[in-house]
Amino acid sequence: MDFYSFLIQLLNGLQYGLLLFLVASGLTLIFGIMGIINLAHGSFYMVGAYMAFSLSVLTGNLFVAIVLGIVLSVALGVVLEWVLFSHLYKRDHLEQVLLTYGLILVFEELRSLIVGNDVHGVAVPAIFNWSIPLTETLSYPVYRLFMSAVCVLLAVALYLLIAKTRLGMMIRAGSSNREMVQSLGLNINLVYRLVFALGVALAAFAGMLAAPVSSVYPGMGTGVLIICFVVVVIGGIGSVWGALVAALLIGLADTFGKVLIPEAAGVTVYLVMAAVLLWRPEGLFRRV
Amino acid sequence: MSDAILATTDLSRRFGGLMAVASVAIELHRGKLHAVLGPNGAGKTTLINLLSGDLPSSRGSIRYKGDDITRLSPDRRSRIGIGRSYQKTNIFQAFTAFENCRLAAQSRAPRPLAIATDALRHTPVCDAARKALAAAGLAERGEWIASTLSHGEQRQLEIAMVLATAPEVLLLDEPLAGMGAEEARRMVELLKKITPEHAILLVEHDMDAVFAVADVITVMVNGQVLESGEPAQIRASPAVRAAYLGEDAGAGDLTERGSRA
Amino acid sequence: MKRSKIALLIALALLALFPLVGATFYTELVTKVMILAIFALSLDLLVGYTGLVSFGHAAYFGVGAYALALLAPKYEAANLWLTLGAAIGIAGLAALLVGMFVVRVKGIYFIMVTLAFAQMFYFVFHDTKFGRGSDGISMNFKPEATIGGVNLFDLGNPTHVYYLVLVALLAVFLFLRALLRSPFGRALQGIRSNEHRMRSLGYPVYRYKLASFAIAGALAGFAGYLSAMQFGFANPELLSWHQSGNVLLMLILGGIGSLYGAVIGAFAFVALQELYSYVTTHWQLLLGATIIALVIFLPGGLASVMGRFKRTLVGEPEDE
Amino acid sequence: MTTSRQQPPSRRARMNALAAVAAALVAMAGLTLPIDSALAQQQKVKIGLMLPYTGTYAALGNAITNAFKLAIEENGGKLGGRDVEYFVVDDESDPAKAPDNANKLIKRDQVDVLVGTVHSGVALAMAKIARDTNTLLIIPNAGADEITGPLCAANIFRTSFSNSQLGIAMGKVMAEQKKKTAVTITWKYAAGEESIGGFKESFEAGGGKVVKELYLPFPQVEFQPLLTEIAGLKPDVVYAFFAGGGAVKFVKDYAAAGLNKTIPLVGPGFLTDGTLEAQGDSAQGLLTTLHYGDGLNNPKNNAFRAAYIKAYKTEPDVYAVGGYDAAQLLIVGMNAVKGDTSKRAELVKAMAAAKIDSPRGSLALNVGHNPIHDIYLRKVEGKENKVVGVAVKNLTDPPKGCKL
Repeated sequence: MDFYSFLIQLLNGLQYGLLLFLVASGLTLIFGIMGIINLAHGSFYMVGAYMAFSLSVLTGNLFVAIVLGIVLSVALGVVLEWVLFSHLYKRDHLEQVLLTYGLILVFEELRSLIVGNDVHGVAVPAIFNWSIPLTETLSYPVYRLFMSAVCVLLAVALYLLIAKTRLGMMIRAGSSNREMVQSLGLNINLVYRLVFALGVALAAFAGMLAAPVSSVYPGMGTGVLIICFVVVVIGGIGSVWGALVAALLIGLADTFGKVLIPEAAGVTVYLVMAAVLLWRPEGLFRRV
Repeated sequence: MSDAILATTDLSRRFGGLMAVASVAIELHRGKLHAVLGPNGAGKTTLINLLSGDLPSSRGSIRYKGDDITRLSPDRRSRIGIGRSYQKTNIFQAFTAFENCRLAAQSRAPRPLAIATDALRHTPVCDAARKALAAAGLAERGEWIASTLSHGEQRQLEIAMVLATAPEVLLLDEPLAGMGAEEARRMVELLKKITPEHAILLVEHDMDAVFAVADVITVMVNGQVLESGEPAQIRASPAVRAAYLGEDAGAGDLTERGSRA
Repeated sequence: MKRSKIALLIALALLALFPLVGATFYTELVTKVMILAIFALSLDLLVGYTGLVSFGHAAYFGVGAYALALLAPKYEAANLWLTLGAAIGIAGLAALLVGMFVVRVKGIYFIMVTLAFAQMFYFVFHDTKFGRGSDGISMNFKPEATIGGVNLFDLGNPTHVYYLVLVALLAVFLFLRALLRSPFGRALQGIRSNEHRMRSLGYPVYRYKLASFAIAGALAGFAGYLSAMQFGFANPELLSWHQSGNVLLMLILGGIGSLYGAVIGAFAFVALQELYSYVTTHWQLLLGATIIALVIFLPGGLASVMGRFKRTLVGEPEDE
Repeated sequence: MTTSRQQPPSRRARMNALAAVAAALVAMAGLTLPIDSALAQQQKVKIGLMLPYTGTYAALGNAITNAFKLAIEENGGKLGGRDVEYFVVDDESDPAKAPDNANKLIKRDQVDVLVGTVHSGVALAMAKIARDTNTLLIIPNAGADEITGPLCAANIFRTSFSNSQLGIAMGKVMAEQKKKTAVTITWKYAAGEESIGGFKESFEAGGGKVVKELYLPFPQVEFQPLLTEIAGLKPDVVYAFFAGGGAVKFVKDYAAAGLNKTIPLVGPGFLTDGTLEAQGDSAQGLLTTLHYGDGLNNPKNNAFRAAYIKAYKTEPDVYAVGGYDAAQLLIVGMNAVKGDTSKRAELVKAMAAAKIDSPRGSLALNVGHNPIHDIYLRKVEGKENKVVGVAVKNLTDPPKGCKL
């Protein structure tokens, strides 16, 4: 592997890592702030992708579809939190795991009932539908660079939201001591509902943004879920920063794993996870 | 220093900027009850946590029977004879009082490989548990589920569990807190009875009880040892009275003013 | 106390007589349910009695199944006792090795890490040559149960397999009941109730949890072995995380923290699946909704079930 | 030991819990008791359809079922003069549940013939159960080589293809087109490995060289690193085996990376069958090999397509053809024994020797009961896989290890 293709593989690894961060950020946000494990996170990713498909067919423009999709997913998040998840705060993790496990089955069947089981493609928006030639045989699709840029922007936005804004301060306070914040007269239930909706919207947005590249097919949610778990566990549950670092680490490990040791491609990611956990059982950036 | 069963040198613990315990040197002797007094936040509970291993120390060392146990894990320290009770009741709420003590007694004869035998037929352990329950005054409460006991009875159970592990050193964190007058009186009698065969560290606010049982008293303020000595010396010491009761300490005897409301 | 003994015997008699009444299909179905009951019992030792909620227990079930499939010689029958012992041993060893990692963490980390390790096992069997790839392995011959040349029973005959599995279920049930009354078992339950106090009482909590994880893994391997033996077939999907989720669900259905709960949960889960798939092709929607309703509307959530667990422990041990 | 102060209500709770066990057992037994009908001749032929109706392959399960029933309708709804009754089970493409699902049809419903399935892991389990219970099994899709190779049996038939067949055909075509070097890429799962094996066998026999075999874990779809490696290797051709969502993404990524301008991409029909709408123009001009395609102008195919569209309002695909031929094969067998399923030897002999006029063209079965049929070369033009030639005439894959 000469140096030039090493650079390209590095770019591939970072790009896949950023996409992983986009998908995992909602999971670690919901857990870190609200202490809820949400197995149905993969299903929201799938819902996002299917929304991108049906809405872009309706409106003819992906960006309009994404904006509409975000509004819909926030609404979905608010309803879900109010109907289901508000019951979960007091319950232990086992019940959260099982309730959201049930949700996966429900979402999968609803998708098959409403949209059917066919495979669909989502057109890449025209302005990004070209590639930059890197070598005489390989060129890099600009849409992937656009996606990476959006992921970086999102990481910064999330950091600023949590660290610098009033809402962020309320979220952080709420996550460390819910009763205390409640007693201070702050409507923490509204904040939790907002955070949950934000988490759902993040997952759906990841689905929508990646739809043109990933295409839309039954069962696409579950594949994403396991890799999200690995990222969140390595990064340290609840730490958005940790999720970013872990996602990049996994992106690179998966990329070079596939190229250098194809035999063990499936297992490389888990070997990395085992190594990290041996060194830091609570993940890299355990949010204390 | 010679026959001290447990001794600390320069024992400290820092939480960020706060020195919760600052270079404390304390000794426990077999047959002696060493009481530690001090206002809330003086670092008394932190000291016990350092001795029991629940909290790693930032600096200094702890020697037990001559060996350095500073790095030893809590379960290893318990197995070599350092038993402790908790200020915030820390018992098995779901089990009966008897089962709480039986588990404590079993830690001395765990027999983990005897998976075919019934733990309740292992008489030495069950006897030790019943003896500890009786000693703590909970003989007839054996079958009650711990969560249904009164707060005072739960405090008694804390002590019963420590006794059930037959320790050589006892670290007691405010055992009388929450007990009724009668139960407190019984506990003071118990402490007097068991002091000869144990080395006891007693953290307690109840002045009458402390001065009734203590052989040595140490007063801690802001993580540091203000003064340590015989009860009489501590009672008369101006420094203790000033620190403990605030600047305008009158001539009054420490005990009547300081007794707990 | 007497009445629960009678109820137990009635259930046992019912199970024992079932093959004489039920058609072959039902005999094999109930055999499979009993194997799942053993699998649920093994997980209950972890979840219900040690407080370790594993979301990757199917890994050791799969290791047990693959131990038989890989050890079975191609052109002749394997010896049941040897391969069974090997399967239980290997599954226990695998659980021990993984346990060393996972038992150091608690709560949500434990759930996620056990899931991730199970996925690692899944890929070993799905991707590598050693695991014979994604289509799994089918064995040409069922193992033989010979002692001193005498062939005890023929594993081709569903009724023989049924009774072998029934005996296995009984053995695992009684083994766990005895274990939970032993000093070791009581210590595990102490760890579940208050791990911090157990450590300060002098218990090496890490080693107890690791031992519990290994024993649970070995028993899961036992169940996996029986499932591969029943149809002479092992496939990577035996280790899929859906299996780990389903067995957790069985415990919830039956009630966590009671050995009866695990067995009842297995029967209830399969009955639910059969009922729903009989009703509509979109049965997974019903199953998902049932799970959600169960978690939300079970009065007091799982606590009510947990309460039963506390009281059962407290009463006479034989109450179990 | 005195009983504890609170009489534990748990005993009552456990009592009704034990009652639940009894109820569950009775429910399962009573729920679907088989109706043992002892009548012989006039009794209906019981057909067990075990196909995926949920999950990723649901669309394929429905296509196979529709085409199968269409063929039976066209035969007057009869099999060897007897009426037909269907028993349907959703296999969920889950191999772990395959033995039970197969048993539901074989032992509970006592079907005369079992038809299924798509997922090769499930199909292998069904083949094992069919061999153990000597049940007649027709496989309309799953392409695992083993089923008609080492695990072949007198009572097991297949009407679709074997994975290696499609690879063998494309390897031969590529060798004929004087391609020297090739790179193969697929998921790490049996179907992919067998297809790659077939391609490598015929391509290297024709003088070519497979320089590298690339794999990635199933069902992962992050192809970018391997596309970069392909660009580095600069082979004359790339042979890829993917299906469904994976096929859509791979073809689109391949085009997005600009590789389709310099290195032609080829593969088995599944790379572009049923996915052209989603792939759009990234698949234009792509060559694939399959035993079926668009624009096959033979009377049987035209009639089949018209009937299918009339009955189900959608275009039939290669999966429907598999289902249709499974029914036709059964019709041939049942006619030979005039509906008497007890004459198994005669039935099997007739089916093995059947010469079926299939929408794909002429269809016969080899020793291992795997199809002998023409493999067409197809080219993607617009939204169709246009048949542009016959890659291999009457291709039969060597029944390695079949001792029939």
